[in-house]
Amino acid sequence: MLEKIRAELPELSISEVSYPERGYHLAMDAGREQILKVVGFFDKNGFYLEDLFCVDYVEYLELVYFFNNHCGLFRVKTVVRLEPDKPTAPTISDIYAIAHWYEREIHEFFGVYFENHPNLAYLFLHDGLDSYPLRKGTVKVPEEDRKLLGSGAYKESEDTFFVNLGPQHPSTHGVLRVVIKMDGEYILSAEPMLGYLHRMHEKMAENRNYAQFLPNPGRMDYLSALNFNLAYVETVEKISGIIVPERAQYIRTITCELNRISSHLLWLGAFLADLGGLTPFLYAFDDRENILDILEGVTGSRLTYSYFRFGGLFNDVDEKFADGTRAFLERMWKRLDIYDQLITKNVIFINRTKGVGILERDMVRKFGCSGPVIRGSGVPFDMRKLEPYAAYQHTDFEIPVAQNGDILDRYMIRVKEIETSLRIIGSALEKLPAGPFNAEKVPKKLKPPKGDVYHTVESPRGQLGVYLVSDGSETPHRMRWRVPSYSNLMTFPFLAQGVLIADAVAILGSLDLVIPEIDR
Amino acid sequence: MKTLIEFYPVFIFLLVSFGFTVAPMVIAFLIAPRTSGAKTLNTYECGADPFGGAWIRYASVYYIYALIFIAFDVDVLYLFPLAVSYTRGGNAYEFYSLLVFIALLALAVIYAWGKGVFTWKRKIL
Amino acid sequence: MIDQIIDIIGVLNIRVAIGLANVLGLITISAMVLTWAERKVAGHMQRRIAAKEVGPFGLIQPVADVIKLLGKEMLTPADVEKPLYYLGPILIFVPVLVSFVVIPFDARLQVMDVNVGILVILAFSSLSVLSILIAGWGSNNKYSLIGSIRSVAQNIAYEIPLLLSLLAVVFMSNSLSMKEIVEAQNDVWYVFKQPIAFLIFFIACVAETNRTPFDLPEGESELVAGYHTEYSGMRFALFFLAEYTSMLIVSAVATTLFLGGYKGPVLPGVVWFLGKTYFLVFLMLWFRWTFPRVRFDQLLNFSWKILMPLSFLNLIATGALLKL
Amino acid sequence: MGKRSFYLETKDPIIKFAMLEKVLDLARANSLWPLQFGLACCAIEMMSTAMARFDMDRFGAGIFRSTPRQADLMIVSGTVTKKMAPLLVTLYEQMPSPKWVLAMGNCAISGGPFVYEGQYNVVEGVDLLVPVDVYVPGCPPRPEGLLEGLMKLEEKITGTRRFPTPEKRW
Repeated sequence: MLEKIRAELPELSISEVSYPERGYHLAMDAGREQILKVVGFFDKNGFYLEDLFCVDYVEYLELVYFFNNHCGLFRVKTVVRLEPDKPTAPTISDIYAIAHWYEREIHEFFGVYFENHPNLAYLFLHDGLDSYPLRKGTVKVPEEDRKLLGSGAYKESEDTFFVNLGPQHPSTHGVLRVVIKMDGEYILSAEPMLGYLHRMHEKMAENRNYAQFLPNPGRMDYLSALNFNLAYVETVEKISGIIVPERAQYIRTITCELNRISSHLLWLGAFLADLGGLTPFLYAFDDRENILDILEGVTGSRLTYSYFRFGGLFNDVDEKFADGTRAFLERMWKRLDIYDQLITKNVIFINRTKGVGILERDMVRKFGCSGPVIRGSGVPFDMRKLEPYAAYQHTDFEIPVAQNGDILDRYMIRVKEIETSLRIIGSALEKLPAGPFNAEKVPKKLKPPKGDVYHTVESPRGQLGVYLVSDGSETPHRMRWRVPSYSNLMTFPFLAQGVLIADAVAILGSLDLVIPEIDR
Repeated sequence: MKTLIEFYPVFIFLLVSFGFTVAPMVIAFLIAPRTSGAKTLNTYECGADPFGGAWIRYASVYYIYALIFIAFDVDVLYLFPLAVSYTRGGNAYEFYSLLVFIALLALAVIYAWGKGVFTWKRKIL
Repeated sequence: MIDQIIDIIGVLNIRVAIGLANVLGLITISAMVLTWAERKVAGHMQRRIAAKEVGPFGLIQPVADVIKLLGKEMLTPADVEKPLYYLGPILIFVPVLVSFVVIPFDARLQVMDVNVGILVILAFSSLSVLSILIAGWGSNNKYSLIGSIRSVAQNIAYEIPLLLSLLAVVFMSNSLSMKEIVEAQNDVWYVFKQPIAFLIFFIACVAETNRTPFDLPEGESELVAGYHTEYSGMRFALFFLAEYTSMLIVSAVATTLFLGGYKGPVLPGVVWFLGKTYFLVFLMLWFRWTFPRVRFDQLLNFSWKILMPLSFLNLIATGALLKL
Repeated sequence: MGKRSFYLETKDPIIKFAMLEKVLDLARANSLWPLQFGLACCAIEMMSTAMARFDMDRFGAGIFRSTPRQADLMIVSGTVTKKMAPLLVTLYEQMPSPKWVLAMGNCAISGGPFVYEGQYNVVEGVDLLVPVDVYVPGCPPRPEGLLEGLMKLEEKITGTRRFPTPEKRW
């Protein structure tokens, strides 16, 4: 692969990078002119745009493009330098559709202008702001750009009308607002409006030291707080080279899988409530309460955990946890066929979900989706297999994949993933080694060496990536969270086009969105 | 021949039901506190301000359904007298007239079915 | 002494007065019982105890709800069509109450034995859809508009199977009066002679009263609260009340036509009648907590493509069998 | 956001006498219909309070109405951002008159973990926007905490408490 890139793009300075320390294979410096050629090359070779964001190094701004491949793991970092006063860059939203939103986000947080971008309006922030928040110094927003902020005027046309599937709506779990243009019962176009729960996690990361930021990942995605915790902790361990003992690895795997099951169960209930059936919600929460009891015994909290520490865990796991988990495993296997009878064999459920909201394979690459959404369309892309972390390489499990990518397949995959997680927990529980649960000498005031690192973890919604730039001080210079729901949501306007409103609500439910994760 | 007067219980029930609905509303009007905020009387649309009113030309896909319904409902009324005076055994022409009538009625549904009225395809622009 | 009073007031007037008191009492009590039953049935089906703290078994919970709704402010949004908005909740309750005139609770417990009883009920049952349309259009809210247009389409789709399955019974009983239909079911109930017609009739009834799995007009997960989105306080309570009373009426008609009304071996007629009616109402409550909601075109196609041909065949089969 | 941006005056009903108000308040306390309005992590705890194990419906508060027109109680469960603030105020105003607000979680009480100098997007406390009746601290508060908040609200409405408060041991 490297020779092909060298052959194709000779004039770029390409440097080989050791994957175990830095998390990516190749680093490339492209100028503002060549970036379109580079992106075109990667698009031709089947790469997807994993992440696109900006880092502010005060003297210059750095646009970072991450490319990766769904089939084989080969992560390439491409960097474009921009001067800080009036940064402009060419847009790539016509090549990769997800870039449309990434570029709008960079524009409102850093003030980078993208030429011929279709709609460079604000996505997250409200209009009352007069400076670019994530820039190091305070950089005023120039006056004539304030008019750019208006997020699209919606004018009534002849017989179509606009409806707010608004922040307070039973089917948008949380505060997602979708403005739908409807013609009778059909939806012509849907445009999500985000930012109603933007809680400034990335800005907070820049003025807190590493230990103080520990509770934040848990609040980013509260349904699978442990996976987000794991992503943050493992990134810091990777950059500062801390070795985690074997026992802590296994306990991390078990607790993360338990958290994954509880997240899938909550999704199951909420998805069925979108389709009108209210009883599965109560049954799913019944099992979820069991998991919360087990995890509460160990971590101390029910929902927003911060149980992992750099180099290990907060406290060890006692025998009660192991027995509780084993009891839960048996009970859950029996409960799964209750769900089977109540939901999977329900004729109305099948008619509502079969052949609805089909996501083709190539559309998945354009949006860079991940998780059950992409595995529903036939691509076996799972971080636990591609980049094994914690103790996943010691446990054998296979990834459930379905072929035709409609809502029923995404539902079946999530149910099968619950079974896979049960198997992982079972095998990890037997192989749980004794020994210390914390690395020895981890300094209180962690000062990782200068440099950057990229680390990914498989959250229940998909591929979760953390890009950390450390300048040797106590506080991170820049921390970027690549969240799966952000790209999964981007497929909604295309899936919901020309579909009945009842199907659009079902599609929205099948994407399993968690809004604070999107708004960060 | 029963004149309309004979059905006066029905009218009494109408009046009483009218009273039965208006009375609680009057009570509620009297004993409920009142507030008025800036946006209290705006139409509700998930918290956001609605884009334009809701009195628009609503492209009703069900117009064709209404046409078939009218064709049906009027004809079914013919079956009522036939049903009441349907004699057991004896002359079979009543059954044949019923058969022919229903066959003609079914034609409307079959025609609509063939024309694809009942399949709602996805509208890709 | 009694007979002077009778011929002063006239037998029919007394019958109407008693009938009126009986019906109003039944409606208020049944509304309370049904709200309580819905929450309790929902609770126990979902493995939880519902409404336990207020009164012995949560029995006073519906009373608390009604009094709270009485004490609630009735907001009238600004850009709403005032006459239509006010008429909506009133008009929805009128037809439901009036159809109690012809329902035979017992051999002699019937307000008025109209000889075209079924037509009266059908006429008034299609009136309640009109009020939903008025309420939806009047409240000038996009969600209510979609909800009310859906309820009209749903109602006309399920009117025809209702009529045709009704006709199958009239073919057997050769009379439209409710009392005679019940008398005709003396030896064997029509549900055994006409199983398919009963099935179609019951499905169409569930659709007429907008209950799950056909509760699209107020599908709360899509249209927030469907046609009664803009209604608050007592007006919303009337929609709530009308839905439960129409559930009662619809199952009362089903019992009269198919389950032999007040016919029953030992117990008095009224107990049999109310027992069967409330069993059918329990079935509707059961549906609500097991089925998800049907999509709208599936709902229409289910009626036009499946229920209607089925009721045609059933009618022809009845006609043929009666001739042999 | 400064002082509360509006003053919502509540006019008294036409007929008002002590006995009627007592009965109405008792009925209102026993059937508080919350608005289906979950913002963030506290919404998940609110959901598990409404579910089988903790079951808010025992106190008549189980019916979650999705439109503000039919809700009595607005449970603000999560962080209120500056973009969400005007919409929250609209929802509060659209609720009919005897209405209460329960601020659930530290974010709703005072902005919670997201308050630091130079923060640009979180409203520090929902009582800057709407008059709050009961505060339930916690991040997120346990379902028992929310139920206790409900009891406190019922005590505020009727003056009498449903269950005796657990005696204080220290």
